[in-house]
Amino acid sequence: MVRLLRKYFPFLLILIAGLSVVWAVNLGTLPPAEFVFNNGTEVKTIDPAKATGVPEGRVINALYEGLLRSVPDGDPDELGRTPTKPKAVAMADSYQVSEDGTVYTFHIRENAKWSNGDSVTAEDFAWSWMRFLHPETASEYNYQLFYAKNGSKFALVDLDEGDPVEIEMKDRPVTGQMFPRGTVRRGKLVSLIRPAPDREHAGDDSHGHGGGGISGPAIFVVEFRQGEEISTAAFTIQDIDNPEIQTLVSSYQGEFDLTGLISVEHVLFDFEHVGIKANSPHEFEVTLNSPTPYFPELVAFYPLHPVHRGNLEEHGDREFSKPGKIVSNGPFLLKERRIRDRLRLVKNDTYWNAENVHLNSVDVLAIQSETTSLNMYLNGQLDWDTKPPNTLIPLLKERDDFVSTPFLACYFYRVNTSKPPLDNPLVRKALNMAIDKQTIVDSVVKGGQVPARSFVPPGMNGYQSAYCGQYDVEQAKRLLAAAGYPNGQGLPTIEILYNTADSHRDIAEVIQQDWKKNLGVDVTLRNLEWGTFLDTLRIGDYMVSRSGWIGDYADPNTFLDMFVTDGPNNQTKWSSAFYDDGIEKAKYESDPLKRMAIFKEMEQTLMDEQPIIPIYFYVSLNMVNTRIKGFTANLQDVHPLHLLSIDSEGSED
Amino acid sequence: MSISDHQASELERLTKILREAHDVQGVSLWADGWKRLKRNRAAMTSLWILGVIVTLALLTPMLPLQSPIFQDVKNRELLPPQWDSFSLDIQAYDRETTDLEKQSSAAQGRDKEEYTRLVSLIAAREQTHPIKLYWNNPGTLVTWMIQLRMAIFGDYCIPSIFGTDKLGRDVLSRVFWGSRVSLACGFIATFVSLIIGVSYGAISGYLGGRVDNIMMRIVDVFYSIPFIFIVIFIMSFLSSPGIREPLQENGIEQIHVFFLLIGAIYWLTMARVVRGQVISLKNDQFIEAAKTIGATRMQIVFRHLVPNVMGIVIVYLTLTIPAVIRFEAFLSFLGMGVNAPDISWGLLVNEGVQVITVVKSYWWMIAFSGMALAMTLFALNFLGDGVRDALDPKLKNK
Amino acid sequence: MQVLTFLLKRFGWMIVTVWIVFTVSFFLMRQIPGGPFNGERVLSEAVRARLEARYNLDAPISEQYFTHLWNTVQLDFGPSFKMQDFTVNEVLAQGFPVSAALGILGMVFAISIGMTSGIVSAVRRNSAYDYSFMLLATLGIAIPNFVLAALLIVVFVFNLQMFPAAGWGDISQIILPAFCLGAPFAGYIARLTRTGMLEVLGNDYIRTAYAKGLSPRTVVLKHGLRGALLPVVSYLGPAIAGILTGSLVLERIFVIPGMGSHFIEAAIQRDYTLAMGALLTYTVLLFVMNTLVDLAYSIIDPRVQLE
Amino acid sequence: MTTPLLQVKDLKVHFKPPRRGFGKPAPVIRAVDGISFDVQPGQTLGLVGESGCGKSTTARAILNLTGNAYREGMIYLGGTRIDQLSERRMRPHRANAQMVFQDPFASLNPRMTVAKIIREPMRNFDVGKFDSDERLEVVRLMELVGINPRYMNRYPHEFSGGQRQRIGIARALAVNPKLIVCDEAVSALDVSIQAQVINLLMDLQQKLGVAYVFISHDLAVVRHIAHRVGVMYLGRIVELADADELYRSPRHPYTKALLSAAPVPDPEQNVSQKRVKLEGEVPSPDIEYAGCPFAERCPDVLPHCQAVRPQLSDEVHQVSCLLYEDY
Repeated sequence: MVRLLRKYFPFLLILIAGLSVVWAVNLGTLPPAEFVFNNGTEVKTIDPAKATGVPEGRVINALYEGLLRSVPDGDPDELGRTPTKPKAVAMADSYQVSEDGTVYTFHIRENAKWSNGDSVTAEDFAWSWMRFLHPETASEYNYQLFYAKNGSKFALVDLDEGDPVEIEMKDRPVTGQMFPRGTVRRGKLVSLIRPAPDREHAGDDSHGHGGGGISGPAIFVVEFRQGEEISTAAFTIQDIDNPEIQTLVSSYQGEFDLTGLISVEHVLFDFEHVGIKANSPHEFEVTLNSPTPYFPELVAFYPLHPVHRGNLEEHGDREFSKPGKIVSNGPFLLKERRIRDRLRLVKNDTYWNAENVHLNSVDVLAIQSETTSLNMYLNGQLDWDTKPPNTLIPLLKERDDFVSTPFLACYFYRVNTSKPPLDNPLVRKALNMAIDKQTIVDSVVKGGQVPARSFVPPGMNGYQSAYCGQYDVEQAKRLLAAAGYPNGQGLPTIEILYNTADSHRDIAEVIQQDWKKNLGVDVTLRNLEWGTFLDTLRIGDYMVSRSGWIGDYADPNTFLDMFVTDGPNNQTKWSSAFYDDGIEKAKYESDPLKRMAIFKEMEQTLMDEQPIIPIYFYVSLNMVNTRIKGFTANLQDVHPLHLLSIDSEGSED
Repeated sequence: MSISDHQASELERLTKILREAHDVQGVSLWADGWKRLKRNRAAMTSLWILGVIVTLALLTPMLPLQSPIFQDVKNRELLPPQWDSFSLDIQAYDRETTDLEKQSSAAQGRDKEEYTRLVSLIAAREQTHPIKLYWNNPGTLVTWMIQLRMAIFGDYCIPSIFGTDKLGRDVLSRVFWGSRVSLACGFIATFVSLIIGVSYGAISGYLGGRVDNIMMRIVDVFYSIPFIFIVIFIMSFLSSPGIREPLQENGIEQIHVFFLLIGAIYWLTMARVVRGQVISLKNDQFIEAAKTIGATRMQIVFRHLVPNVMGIVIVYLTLTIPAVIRFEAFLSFLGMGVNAPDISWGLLVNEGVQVITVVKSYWWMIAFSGMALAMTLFALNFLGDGVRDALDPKLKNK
Repeated sequence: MQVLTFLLKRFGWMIVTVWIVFTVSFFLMRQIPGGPFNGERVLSEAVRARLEARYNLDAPISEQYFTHLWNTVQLDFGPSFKMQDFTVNEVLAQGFPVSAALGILGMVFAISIGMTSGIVSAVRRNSAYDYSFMLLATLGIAIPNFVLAALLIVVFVFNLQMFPAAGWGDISQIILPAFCLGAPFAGYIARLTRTGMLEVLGNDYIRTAYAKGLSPRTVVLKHGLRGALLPVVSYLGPAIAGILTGSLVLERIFVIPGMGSHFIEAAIQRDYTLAMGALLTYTVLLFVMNTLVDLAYSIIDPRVQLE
Repeated sequence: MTTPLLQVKDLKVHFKPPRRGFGKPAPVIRAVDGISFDVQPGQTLGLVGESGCGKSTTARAILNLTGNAYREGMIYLGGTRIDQLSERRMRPHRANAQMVFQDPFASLNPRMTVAKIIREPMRNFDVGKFDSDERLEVVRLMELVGINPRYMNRYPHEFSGGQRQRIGIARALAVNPKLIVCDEAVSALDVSIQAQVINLLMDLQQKLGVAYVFISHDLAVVRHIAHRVGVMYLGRIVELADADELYRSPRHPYTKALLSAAPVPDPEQNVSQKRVKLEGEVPSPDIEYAGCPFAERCPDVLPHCQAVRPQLSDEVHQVSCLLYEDY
């Protein structure tokens, strides 16, 4: 046997090789779609409530539709940008705002349908938004609905005695998944029993702002009213035999009877008291804490798109979005999904506006390499390339299929204001003025980006940005001298941190040289890969760090509110009570003019103190095949797929 | 003649012979192999090329090259290869400084205020001296070499005959400076793998039995670990705040760890090869002889076995160095290689690959760095072949 | 019988290997900075806490370790942290066949091209064929495969328009990446084959075979090839490891949705479960391949003993 | 009689060969299967036998070089029992017993010069410093064994076989051993060279009083040098006697056969002996015999030879054969 094997081994090897080749090349193929574009990366999820990021947005906007849609609308400005506006051209066909600006009423169109034929109702939205806010969903964007009345109390489990609460019992019909939920009982929280000592530590999170609601052992005593009858019962979200709970029960000396303590899934603020309500199947009402002029923008934002309740309850959190199972309400349906390869979308015939959707099939590719993506575009394999490589942009610019405009995003350097000498605003200002931003824009990133002299990008409706000064070496030197470092003497080495990607290194190298040459400052560079980079930034172990910010909506608030004291995205250790007050004040200001004036003042403060050094404003860079119609350059770089069509006559190939 | 006389004369005689013996030097196997290698034209050419490359890499700071990191994005971005002359402005700067020094010594005693101003200005100019700018605060030795270069060549620079890159830096000089890191990586990492691999393999092979079994199973286990992953993790780990500072305080940069890490990966095959050789050698009589004359185990391994497996080890080294250099290039491709402003060939090649598209190929960005890389690896391969032929015991007995 | 004990023993060692890899990477992963839920936009503490609870990351590390280990033993790698719509098993199930196909094809390219040119070189020793093949082989070894890929794309995709630039699905899309993947190994194999053949062809029994009147083709293929096969087979072990690493790069360049990209991305994004799943899959794969190579080696060379 | 320098009592060495390929595990090889002998200071014991009879294993066992092989019995060197010593504890005793190896091409480290080779044992044992310079001692030793000491910086491959064997002897002598085991020390050499080396060894014995265990398959060579001779067959000594006695009147049929096959060094003495021809092949050492292992090939075989195991007689001329036992 062995000898036989030995004899025929070479042939066996050849046979195995041959068979595997046959198997290898015999993998399923898909005929190409009508329209193919590169989404840049694999979408992390297509569950609207859990998604973040631009690529995810492109897909979710195609599959789902919210009450409103941000669409390019109006005349292009001097840079060729069409403004984008949230309009009722989606599930809602109209909406009203109450006079004080706090109550929004949306009318859901009669012909809005899910892909399985069900009607889209206000109830769908109420339920989807409830899920979006539900702590167990842990949506990263949930703060977008904190504007709704009591929204944050529900999401953060911020409970006080006297609050209405909903209690979800531990009887979920399907274990291991959040929906369908178990029995929900509603009542009033009359007492919240928590261990008395250790208040110093618990003090921070007892109100749920920091530590994810109520953590540690807690017993909720809830009062139920049924007609005239009033009863109380005690609940805990821990196990009954949890020793901490046992101690809590045995040490309790209050008025309530804890003998019938029940362990439950959740005790939350009662969602019925959150300002999100379905008045009728086609009327949906949202009540806000304060007038929020940009609320329609948030409504149009993809995290607030609805999901189909039956679909989700049947298949569960992860499975419901799989091809074949997914039920959606957008212009497209998900036909196939191959990880890190493509999503195949096809036209949704049940979409209310299906007659105006022109593309029958769309392939969404996840190509990370810019060069490869461009190659595929040039080779005719892509119709839309979202990220051409910087080096080639001067050449690509000449082509008529290159579509580029500045949009709402800023590339900037964070400065750690706790590290000397950067704790001195003069030093920070000097550093800012010693950067030749124009050269960076012209020669490094090259896409027609605009040197940033402010943090908020220009073009925001009714907002005039602040100003942080030109490239001025002499002034920078003077500032540095004034800070006590004439000619850079005595100035410690400054380290620039950046993540290993794109042209961050090139930019850092240019700035390194600018600082060295203009100010005599020694600069070292430190690159970290993404994960480490973020962590390093978060714990503040850096001096100067590269950053970027894309506005979620066209309002200065999306840029400015991140630098309030201890804001999670602040990360510069910079803190100004004046600034904090201003941003808070703007929240409750209903006069748009005054509001913008406040923002401008705050931004000027930011620019004077300079905890951040703006470098440039991003531009959108798109290569779009000229046969594609309906692709308009706009301020937010959104290009809804259902607005695109193929002009077969203009086809190049 | 007394006994001591006898002894003295005997001593004299023996000493004389000893002196004579000094003139009769034997030809070691190494010398023998070297003689054969010298007859192999391809291998010798490779050796020469490698010698030149290594020498140039070592002498890079002394060559009249442009700055490898100084950018001129406005005027010199992505220039194709050219002969337009280019010179530095260091001498002018130094002249200005000298003038200022003269002025200050003139002012000394006369105008105190002016004197202090000038002194601080001179100190500041020291801080912003172009050498520091153009070569990113070089170390003492490199500074010294650059000063030597300034003394010999002055401000003259070789024109950008290899073109410039997307930030307007001279590719020629980047290729030269990149060679330092790439070669250092290749040699240091290989040296590390040599030390570990040879000791491990020799000990395992010599001890044999259960120890050998366990040691080789460990190698098998290591073989089955996808190391790229571990490298990613360890590099991230080392750059984490709690780890990085203590290392840097002790003068350990990430790049050093990087070298060691790569070396620590490549020892496996070396260990296997050495073990195989040791097993075939360890029953040779000279090993038994070493035992009978009281050599300890370690003496046997390192005095008798290891020198006898060095032939195959050298052959294997010439294969490992290219592998390591390629691995560094591969890590650079993934963005995990050396950090700016350090330059390696892998980094340059990767930068070059990114600009090869059909719209326009900036071919010089990849051609020269690629050629330098390929030529080195090529030469190492041929040299390896030559060394193997030269040391092959089969050929020897014929 | 002996093969069986050999395989059993190897299986035991594989378990040990996998366990070591699991343990080391488990703790290493949690030592390195940056958790799976870091993004450019910083999460609120509440959301972070909920997410960590969802993935059991808030449990004590030892508990996490044993839970994860136990799940892994049951071949359940858990949900992917970053690709939230999928479990790790789903991701691997999609990625593995693609990588395997690419790897196999690359290997077949390497072996067929390598051995053919090696044989020709050996038979036509010192001819123009020999020199040019060996030059090409050395070139293949010397050029990093991502450089080769870039060059081939320019030539074959744009100048000759023979293949699409990238993508995955039909046979025209797999040829370039498989070739780039196999090229360096083809170079090695060609050289190994040549050396092995020359060694065998120099032996007395080959001369005897000729003397017996066997045709040169029979002699070369029957005897010479067998001699060449040994070093080639023993090289397969390292080659497979190399192919795995090589595919990491090529999957990126050619946009191939294989394991390699998952592997790198997962590591960079701290997708603990996916990283672990991919790592363990690779480990098992490497181990199995190494074992098969050892087995194959002992089949073709009777002198080799299985340990 | 003085106390013996080397005493071997009932030595057994068994090997378990490694498995190869897919074959069955091979049986235990009884390379040495219970032998005893003494060596007196300044004397030479010759051990002869066909290849595979366990001579070399015996030599290695004496010097504790059999590695992991199974071993039984006792070995005393200069009165110390050494067979159970660990490698480390054995080391001091190694200076007393040295070895000269069979293959002059393989027994010298090709990477070391002759001077280094000879100096190494001195260093290891810290002996032999001539006026605190080891190199002078090397010169002296090279002269002693008859190699031009001017060539001390040459490498082994630059010498002929005979010269290399002399180097090997010099290395053995470097530590002033009392015993040298010569394992086929001359069999790889040409006949003329053999004689030179044998004479050298005998000279050295005269000068230094060193004892030899001289192992060879060549009876003529052994006769020349040995005071006592043992004949080995399949791991046992079948006959052990003073050299003259053994050659003059061999008693064991195997010895007789060997002598009759050997080239005749002294024609007059051999006239009377007729040639004894051995039938069959040497049986393999992996079988355990109940009776006399030589029985199958023995020309004088007795009926009970297959069943009864002969013992070595306890006389000056020892023989292990049923012909001489009282049956």
